[in-house]
Amino acid sequence: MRHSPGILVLVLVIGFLEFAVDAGMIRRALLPPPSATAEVLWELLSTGEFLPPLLSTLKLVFAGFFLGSAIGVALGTAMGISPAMFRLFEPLVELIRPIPKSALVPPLMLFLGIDDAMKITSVTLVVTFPVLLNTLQGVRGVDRVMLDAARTHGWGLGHTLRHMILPAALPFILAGMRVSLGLAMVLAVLSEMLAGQGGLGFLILDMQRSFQLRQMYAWLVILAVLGLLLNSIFLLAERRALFWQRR
Amino acid sequence: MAFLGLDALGKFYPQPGGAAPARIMQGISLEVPEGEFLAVLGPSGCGKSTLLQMVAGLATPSEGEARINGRAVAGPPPEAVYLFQQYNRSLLPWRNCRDNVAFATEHRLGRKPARAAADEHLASVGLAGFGDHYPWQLSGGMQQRVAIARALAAEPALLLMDEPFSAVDALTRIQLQSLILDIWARRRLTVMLVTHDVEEAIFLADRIAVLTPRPSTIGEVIEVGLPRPRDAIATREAPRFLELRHHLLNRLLARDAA
Amino acid sequence: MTQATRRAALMGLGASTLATPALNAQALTKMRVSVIPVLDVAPLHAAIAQGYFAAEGIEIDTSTTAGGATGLPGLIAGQFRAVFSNGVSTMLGVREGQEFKFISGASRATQGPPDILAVLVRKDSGIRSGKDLEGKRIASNTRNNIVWLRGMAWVEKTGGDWRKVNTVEIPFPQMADALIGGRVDAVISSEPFVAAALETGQIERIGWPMSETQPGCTNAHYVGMGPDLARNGEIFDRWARALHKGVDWVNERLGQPALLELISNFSRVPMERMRNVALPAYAKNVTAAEIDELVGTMQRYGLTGRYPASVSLIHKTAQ
Amino acid sequence: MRPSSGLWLVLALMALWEVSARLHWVDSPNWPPLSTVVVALFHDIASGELPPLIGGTLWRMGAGLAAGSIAGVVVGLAFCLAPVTRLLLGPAVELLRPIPVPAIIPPLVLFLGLDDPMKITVVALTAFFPVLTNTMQGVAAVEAEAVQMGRTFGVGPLRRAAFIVLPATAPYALAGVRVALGLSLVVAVVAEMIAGEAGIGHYLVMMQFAGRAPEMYATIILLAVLGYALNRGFVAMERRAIHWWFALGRQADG
Repeated sequence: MRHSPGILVLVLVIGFLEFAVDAGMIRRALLPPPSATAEVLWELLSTGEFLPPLLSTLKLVFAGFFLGSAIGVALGTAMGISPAMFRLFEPLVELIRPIPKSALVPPLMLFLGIDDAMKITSVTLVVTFPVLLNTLQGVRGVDRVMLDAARTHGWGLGHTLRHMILPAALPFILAGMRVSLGLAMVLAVLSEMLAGQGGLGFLILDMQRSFQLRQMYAWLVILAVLGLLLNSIFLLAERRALFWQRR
Repeated sequence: MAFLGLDALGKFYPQPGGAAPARIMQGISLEVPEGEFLAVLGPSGCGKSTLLQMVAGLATPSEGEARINGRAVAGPPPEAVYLFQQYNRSLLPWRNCRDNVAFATEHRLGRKPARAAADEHLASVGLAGFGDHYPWQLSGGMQQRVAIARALAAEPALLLMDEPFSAVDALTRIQLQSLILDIWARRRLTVMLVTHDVEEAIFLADRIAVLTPRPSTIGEVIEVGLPRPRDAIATREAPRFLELRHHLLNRLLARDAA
Repeated sequence: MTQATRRAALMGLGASTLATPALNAQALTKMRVSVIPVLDVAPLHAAIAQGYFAAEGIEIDTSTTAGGATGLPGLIAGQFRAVFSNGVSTMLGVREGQEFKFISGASRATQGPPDILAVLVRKDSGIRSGKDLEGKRIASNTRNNIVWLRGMAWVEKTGGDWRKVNTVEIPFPQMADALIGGRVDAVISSEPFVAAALETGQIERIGWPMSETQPGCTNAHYVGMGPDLARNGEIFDRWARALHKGVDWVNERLGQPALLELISNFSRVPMERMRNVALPAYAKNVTAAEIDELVGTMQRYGLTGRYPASVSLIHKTAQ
Repeated sequence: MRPSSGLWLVLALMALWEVSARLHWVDSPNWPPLSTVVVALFHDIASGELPPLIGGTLWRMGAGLAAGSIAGVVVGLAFCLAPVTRLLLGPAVELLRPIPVPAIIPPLVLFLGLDDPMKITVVALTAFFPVLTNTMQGVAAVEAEAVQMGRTFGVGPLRRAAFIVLPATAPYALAGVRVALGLSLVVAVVAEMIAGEAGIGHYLVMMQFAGRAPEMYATIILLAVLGYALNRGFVAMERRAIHWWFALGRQADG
């Protein structure tokens, strides 16, 4: 594989950490030996104990991601093709956009409670804006010549949208969605840390609070692999969707 | 001994899965004496640019070698400068015209002398007073003049040109061709030009090497034999010009059909 | 505010340095202490404000952490010399091999109501006891901490099975909203959030999880690191002397405006609310018995494991 | 700019907030009327309490953003120009990338404590990845002709990297920094909420613990305004720094 030297480096680093902890160069209180973490990890994986928290986090990420992407694309397209819609929503978008979404969690808790509704909403919020802005940019960037061509062919708005504007804006939309996927994970983990009773975010924080560092690192590894997987899947899907864009 | 020598140059790319390597060209041999204007003419896709890049040290030949002044080309040789087809990609958009021209020499001369010389070179291509303009503020033809000025700034003995005028309009192309001939005569440069434009090759060159389609090799070398200085209109109407044009087009189109 | 009082204390010390240059040749010992902006840390702020630390040659630098268990990792990492921490978090660390030692008491439950923890429900809910909470949702700020532990003890004391009560985590400030909005059926809250919740008029208090289950039980302490204590015992002697003077200062002013003002100043809780807030019992020492009781309770409610003998965890400054 | 329909929408929503709190449509100590929030905001700015906190937050954000961005550009250039570095370190970077920042804070606290080093590192880590991704995208988009041009004039590899690749990559890297800017502010505040006596995050925690809802919302408004202003300022800076890019009519976000 292309990455084999890098994986070797990774193995070397882990091996060094193992040695360093063993030799007392790093305090066990800060970092348990990687082998001990691996043991816990194996136990979590082999007993299937990892699955419910993973699914709980995944549910938040997916629900928020798809909801937020849908809202972002819809609103972004509307603002891109209709100046009236743009004028209506632009100030609101500009005002809400820079607010740290994590700071919105308390009011969200007030209106939506502490369960999935609140968590999915905060993930949705954070996903919406990058998708919206990129969609807007993509839709506005559609070549005038193409739009004129559509007009001369007598295409209606729906047809033009489906077969011209959205495909042309797709690279931008997908780029926005890729950014949002990472943010969705952040917010899902954060909202799990702030309230409720499950998910990877909660477990990582809970293990840290109770000084069960091997468990904490094991869950962290699970989270990292989940992120890596989601990102790779998305990249793969993006490449297929944009087959015509390959150089 | 010839100033520029090509010795059985060949290029092929290995194919995946143990298939026979894809041959782009093979057995290209040529001798170019100092001060000659040589045109390499060929249909598109025959590897003209690759050939030029091997001479410029930007690509490595798979077999054979190119020699300049008797030394085999390993990296970009100091005697040669390469003029790109896409001037808008080789000019640096964050530098104004003066600094773009200065880029050719500032690493050797230092920033100040390089900039001072740059203004002169801009003037010599008819762009006096445009030093503070950015390339993207100029027309295509003017941008290519900036690229030419930059090439001249390096004071090359050998100018390698890769379809340098294919991206500008027809009238501008004629003007730039005259400019190049003028510079060539004044500076006693050796020039190697690759082009698919038959008239351009005849109008500019002393000799024309015609490439065959893939795997390319040299099909024939023709002495142009038109008197110099050449005139943008009269030369194009000379019987010898038309005769060559007929011959070359016949050859290229017939091969295209085959 | 703390900044200002600290500076004032320093200036006072500066003046005394000028007066007796030979005596105070060495610089102040700087100590960073992790605190939470809650009522329990009043003695520390009192000792800073009254200049007790400065008089012992110590400059205290407080660092506020949002949760009780965040300070302890900072202690391990060498960021703090002393950390205000709830007993459960400390003992969980001890269980995992951390070299935490109690260097001073901080707060205990009072002998009877009112105390600083409360079980709150909606007025119209009809819930009166732990029995009523079975199958319902109760909120704690964190699971597996002292608030949760005492809450579970209360559930059991009032006839409920703690295993049948679902605990969810909600930050203290959001508890009243969650209760009124019907997201949870009960919350285990702490002062001053209890007073704030009661101000809404829609919430009532049905229990005192600490003083009703174990009057005078242990709550929070100051914790240091074993190796640091072994090397720098003398500094901690001075530190504890000053802190304990602060405890005396606070205990002498229980129920007086001066204390409420002090707390309002460092915690930013509005003065009007402070008048309705219940205070803990401020402690100087830590007893093996109270830690044994805590460990026993922890074992009972699922925080099982091997804990070292309580006596070995109590530094001499807390005895 | 002239008032648009959108401004009216914003004003209407603000009015709805005010009325819903005043008339107790939303009845909660955590839903104060907008006017009291604005009063609290101006009070704490005028009293001199907020300005130094804002300064501290901006400093931490700036330091982390600068460190993370520089690292992102350097690593991005190294990965592209010296592929062996990517071969060696690529997998480690890829494994770190998807870990959400909040999850990385607990172990970081163990190693770096709770002070500025930890906070700035968290911000830097956040800023690193968008800048890295964009830088690599930018290097990939550098015209091959421009680099070859440098070679034909005998310009050495380091000089080519500094004078051709780096400027050509700048628009992409800066677009990455712009994304990182917004994230940095959020993360700086989140990190301040964990521990310490400094910054807007600390103020937010204090006000949460004190049950002072107007001050809490004032912080949110403050952050919105700060984020907006920072973004505006950055865009203005960007327009000057890479004016040629905008003159070419390109956009780097795609």
